[in-house]
Amino acid sequence: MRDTLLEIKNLKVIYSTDGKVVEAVNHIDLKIHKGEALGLIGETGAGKTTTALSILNLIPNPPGKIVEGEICYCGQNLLKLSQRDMRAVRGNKISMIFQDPMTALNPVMTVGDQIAEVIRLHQKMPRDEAYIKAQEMLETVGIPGNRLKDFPHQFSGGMKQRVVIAISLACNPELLIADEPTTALDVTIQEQVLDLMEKLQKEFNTSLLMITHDLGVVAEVCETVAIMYAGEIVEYGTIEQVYNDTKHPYTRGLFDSIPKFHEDVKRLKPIKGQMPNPANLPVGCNFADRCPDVMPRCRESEPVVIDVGENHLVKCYKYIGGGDQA
Amino acid sequence: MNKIYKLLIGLLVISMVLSGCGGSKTEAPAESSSSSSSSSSSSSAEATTETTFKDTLVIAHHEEPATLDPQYSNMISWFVIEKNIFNPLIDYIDEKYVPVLATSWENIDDTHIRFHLRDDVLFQNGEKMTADDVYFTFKRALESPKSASTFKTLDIENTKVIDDYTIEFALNMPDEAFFNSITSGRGNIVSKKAVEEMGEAEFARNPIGTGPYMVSEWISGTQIKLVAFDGYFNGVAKTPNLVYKFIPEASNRVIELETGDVDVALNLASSDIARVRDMENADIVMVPSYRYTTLTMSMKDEVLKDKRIRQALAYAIDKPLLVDVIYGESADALNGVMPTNAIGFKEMEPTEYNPEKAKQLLAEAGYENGLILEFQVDPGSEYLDIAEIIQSMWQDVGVTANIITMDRPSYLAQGNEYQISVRAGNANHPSNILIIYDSAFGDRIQPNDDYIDSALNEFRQIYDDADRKVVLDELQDYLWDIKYTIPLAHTKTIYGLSNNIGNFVPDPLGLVDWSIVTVTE
Amino acid sequence: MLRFLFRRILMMIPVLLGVSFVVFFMSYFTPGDPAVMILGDMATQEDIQMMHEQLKLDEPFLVQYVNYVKNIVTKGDFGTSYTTKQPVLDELLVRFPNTFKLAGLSVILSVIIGITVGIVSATRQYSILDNVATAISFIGVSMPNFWQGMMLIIVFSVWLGWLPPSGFSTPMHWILPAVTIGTSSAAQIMRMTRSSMLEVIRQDYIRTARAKGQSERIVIWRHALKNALIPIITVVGLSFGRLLGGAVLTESIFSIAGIGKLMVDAINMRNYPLVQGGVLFIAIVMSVVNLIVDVLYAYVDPRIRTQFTTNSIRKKIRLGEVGDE
Amino acid sequence: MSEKTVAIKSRNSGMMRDALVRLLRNKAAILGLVIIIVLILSAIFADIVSPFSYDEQDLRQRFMAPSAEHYFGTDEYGRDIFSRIVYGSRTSLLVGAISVTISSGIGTILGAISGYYGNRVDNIIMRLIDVMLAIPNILLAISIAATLGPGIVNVMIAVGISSVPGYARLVRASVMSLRDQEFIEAARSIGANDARIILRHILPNCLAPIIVQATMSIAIAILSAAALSFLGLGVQPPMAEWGSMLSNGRAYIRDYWWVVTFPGVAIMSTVFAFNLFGDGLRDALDPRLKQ
Repeated sequence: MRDTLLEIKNLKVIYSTDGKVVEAVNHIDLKIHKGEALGLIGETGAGKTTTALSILNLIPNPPGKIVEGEICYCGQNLLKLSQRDMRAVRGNKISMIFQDPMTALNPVMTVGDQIAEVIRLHQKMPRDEAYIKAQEMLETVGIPGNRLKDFPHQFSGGMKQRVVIAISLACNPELLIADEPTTALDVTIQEQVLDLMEKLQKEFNTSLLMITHDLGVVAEVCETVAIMYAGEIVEYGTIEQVYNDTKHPYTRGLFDSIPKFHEDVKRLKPIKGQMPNPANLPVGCNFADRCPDVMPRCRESEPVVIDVGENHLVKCYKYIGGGDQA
Repeated sequence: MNKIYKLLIGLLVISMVLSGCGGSKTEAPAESSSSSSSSSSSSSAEATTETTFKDTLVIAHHEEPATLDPQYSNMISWFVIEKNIFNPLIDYIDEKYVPVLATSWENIDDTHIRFHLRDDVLFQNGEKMTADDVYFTFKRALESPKSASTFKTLDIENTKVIDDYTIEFALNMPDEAFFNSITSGRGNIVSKKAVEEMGEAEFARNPIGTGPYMVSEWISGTQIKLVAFDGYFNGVAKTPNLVYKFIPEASNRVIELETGDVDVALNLASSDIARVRDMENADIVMVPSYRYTTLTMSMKDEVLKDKRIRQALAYAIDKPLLVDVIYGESADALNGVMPTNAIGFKEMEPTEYNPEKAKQLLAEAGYENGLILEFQVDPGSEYLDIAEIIQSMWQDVGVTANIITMDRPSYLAQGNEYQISVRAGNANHPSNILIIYDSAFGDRIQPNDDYIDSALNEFRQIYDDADRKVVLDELQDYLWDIKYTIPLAHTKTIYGLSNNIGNFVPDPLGLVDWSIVTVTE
Repeated sequence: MLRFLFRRILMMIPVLLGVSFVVFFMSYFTPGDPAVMILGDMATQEDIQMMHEQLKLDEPFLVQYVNYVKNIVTKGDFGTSYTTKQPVLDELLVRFPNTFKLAGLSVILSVIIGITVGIVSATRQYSILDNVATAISFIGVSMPNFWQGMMLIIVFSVWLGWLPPSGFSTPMHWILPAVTIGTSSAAQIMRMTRSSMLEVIRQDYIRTARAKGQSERIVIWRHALKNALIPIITVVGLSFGRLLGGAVLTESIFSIAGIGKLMVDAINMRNYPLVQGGVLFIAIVMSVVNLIVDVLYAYVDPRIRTQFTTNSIRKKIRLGEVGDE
Repeated sequence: MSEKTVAIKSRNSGMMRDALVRLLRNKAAILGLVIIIVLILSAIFADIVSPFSYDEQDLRQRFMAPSAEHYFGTDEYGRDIFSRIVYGSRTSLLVGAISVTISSGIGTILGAISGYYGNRVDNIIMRLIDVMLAIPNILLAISIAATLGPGIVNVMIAVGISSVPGYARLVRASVMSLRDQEFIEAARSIGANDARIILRHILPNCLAPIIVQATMSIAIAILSAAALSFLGLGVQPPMAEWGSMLSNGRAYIRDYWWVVTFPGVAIMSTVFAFNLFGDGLRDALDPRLKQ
């Protein structure tokens, strides 16, 4: 087993607006090992981005707040770090690629400035050198180095995302968080960007937390996967475990709702119903209302997480003994 | 009429005493320095004191002159400064004409007046003043739109320079008012040579006169600095420098006086009187001015042609209350058609405040159900305040006066296209005051009253004081009765004086000769 | 950019012609007679007629206008003031330094205060600090200049005796008027900064900057502020331009010889040469200020910069086919 | 077809309802709205609200300090200041609202066109704006008064027109940095015409500076109206108007504080209310704030 790089323990994040409290992330535990690529899958609003922002301690406050839990990075709790120490982590040890490359870059600064900025922040080096390094990074992500002095609006969407990747990898971080890095891009570009990320991840031996709602992307890039639903992780395991030995009804629902080429399925089966209002979560299992296999006790109390074999974790009563089998 | 004289003397005494008080208030060891700084220049009987004088007298003035060329001036506030740069041939002091640049004068006949000039007067450019300069001055006065009508009876073609120090004015017609005209600022004598050398535009900024001070620096919009002219024929000025600072806000002139940044503040507002009186370092001196306010009615208007209506409007105004509210102690209710200190003023029986009588007169004239009038007001000065109060007073007798204000040029451009208005006059000679009733005057009242026209023409041709008084008294009675206007108030000129000012002689118009004034440290 | 500047400077000619014509037209057809204004209401018809001749007021509108423009173009002669008979240009040039100083000082003051407080307000939205700053800015903008000026004089000149109550000759004289004017501009700039910053700090690229580990101070002052600057520059440019046209009430209260009072007096006296000269002068100043503002836009925002270069290559640039320079 | 329009309509009204809900949830905005409503009501029902008439003089009760009889004291003619402020809200609100509507309306349109089309159109409109900026608003007011006759209408128009350039330049600046963004391209690509793009896509995105400018300039409008009144170009006395009450009271600042203070407070609370409401409105209309 590889060393643990980052461990999220019992994390709880709430957003409070107008007196209403939304539990965006609800007591999750998650581990990322060195060099590992972990996929975090879930619907919109499941709490994926919140989890990612928590790692960098960038939850907008107000309205958001981390109320419980620890995020241990190399043995130290990031949540306890001073602002100053936290800044030394951001962009340096852990960096992040945001969902929308159109808005993630500052429109009034050249891309060179924006890449060099992160380099100069974390690697004490003179201006000129930082720009040379920035140019290298630009070339690494496949953009001609002479465009260093161009502004974001002079780039296309895919190229902007490459710039964002260049920024995030510039300091050779140990962990890269990619928050739906390809959602905003068209399919051909998506592929290029993913390939690039995968290549760079291998090259730099970076751990990757890939956040997406796209099961295919995860299958392509990741080794392990965590399925998130309504602020909780409902299933965790290796790609093989989760994809081939799907346990949780929600995960199964996800697989059923995407087209498969090797199977001849007449109709896709979307998951019925909607995710519960995070401001008003039900007692018991959050998925109970939509679950095809729901049991009476699912509505009475919350199931605990159980290891169904070789660190394949599921949070479902189906796999907890003592109950009526479905 | 020697009321004013007494007042002047009284104020002079007061100002002396006050300046004394000011000295003692400081509780300086040199207690005795308080002993009348005004007389200290000459009498130094008390050997113990050594009064030090400031070399600069700073005056807060409300308005910058457009020019210092006397023939091209028409604002009192400009003459206030010109007074210290120029001199006229004669002056009007204590109800009589006194020599200044002229030594004596005589009427050769009804239309010829000969003036004998001083032979020791120097202009500030070092030239001697001669009759040529006097002739030149009056000739250019007739070419200036600002002075021509003042000297309209002067026949410059037939005016002769007899010798260097004698000039004989010819008039188109007998004109007693001519004497008054030459005492006005427009009759200040300018240096012919200077005007011709400099040109009018330059002369307007750097004038050359015979007066105690000359312009040394004029910073547009900020201040004019004068320095004493050491060749002044009447003795070099006591204070070497005179500075007029232009401070448009009355309350700020008061503040400058309070902080000691200026020694004198001119043209204070009535609302500031109490504040200045409360100051430890300054006080108020007030003298009646020649300014009076009056309500005018257009005789072209069908409604106002009815005398009963005009009378009703007069009965409906509580004049003493109005004057008290608007002016406080800085003006008196005016019962007469001229300012009380005008030459030949006749005091009239006050029109009582009688709303009932007003209503009755209105009913007689056919307006028992009320009357709507237009009250057109120049937004400057106190006119709007007066209009608002009168509007309210008339409302009580059923007269609705709709106030219409517009910017001043539009107001003036309207000429006599109005019903009711308020105006102020500023003169001390009946010819200049009562000209507003003259048909030839054109604007404003336009009574086209033959009696008035002939009386106005008649009395200015009479040189005999007693005879003239008869005509003038009769005219004043008539005007008071006919009520083409409703005279309201006679205002005072308010000086704010720091306690270190001595030998101050107030002038009704603010035309103070600062050369004789002293300023102690 | 140079071509752009050149074109804009060339464009000032039609602007000035337009301004002069509009003002000439307005003054010609506005009620009020300069002769009557100069002579007062006691003037006789003969006096007024004489004045009309001296001022050449009886000539037809177009003749007057053409002569006016001709004199400016051929002789650089803006005419002479009806009242003072001094050249209009001299009258303006005497007062302009004061106005420029006053405008410049108060704009500097208001920019420093407005932007700082605006940013603090935006970054701590709804905090006590924000609420206090907001309340003060409302007071600042709705407090009339004359009232504030009087209060400052009373406190700092009369009570404390620290500063002179009027005039504009020394730096000590500059403080109170600059503060008086600066307050309301500062309030406006503060509100604009706050609102603009609130928009910007929600943007993703600010989060990107934070994720890089950049300090909050630099995130705000470098990343956010530059993006928020466009409306702020506009407001600053406008208030600077407006102030260069003169601040009548403040000039009156502090007895400053400035353009504002000169112009109002000129309008009130129907002193047309001075009005026209003054308006032309203000037009030039405004055009220059607006030009500077536009150049600043381009400097601050590269997207606007490309718009000022020609249109055809703009598209190519956006498609990433050619470089910027 | 009709179904489609219905659907769009309901979606639009849904958006408006969302905005309204957000607005109503904003306590500050509600406070602002309440003040504005109180002001408007007092303007409408001035006759009932005020204990005295605005022009009722009592020359023997001048400069009375605030008391139970005269809540805000009396002025130099013994008129009840409270009543004059209540009546004055009629003119002042009208002056503020109408001149700001004129200036923001015309200015926004000019600025949007100028910024959107750029180049020659921009140049022409902006040079026109330069011309407008140079003309002193007193001169403008005088010429308007000369054509329309004196009165409050001129003031509103003059103040309105003279602040058009401000809005135009402000909107132009915002539009310039917006017009090349992808969502505009997107709108263009689905065949939206220019007017629609400007009105539906660009302007909503530059509402913030417009609203800030508008709410701040209400105070400025009221105060500049006072300056014009001072020259005889504004409201005809004895009609009450806050700005004029303020400037007429200047002579009494040091002696009778209430004469200037209360009109000043009236203007301030109006500005305050419009700002609170404006801020709330901006937040409510901002689609990005939805989550």
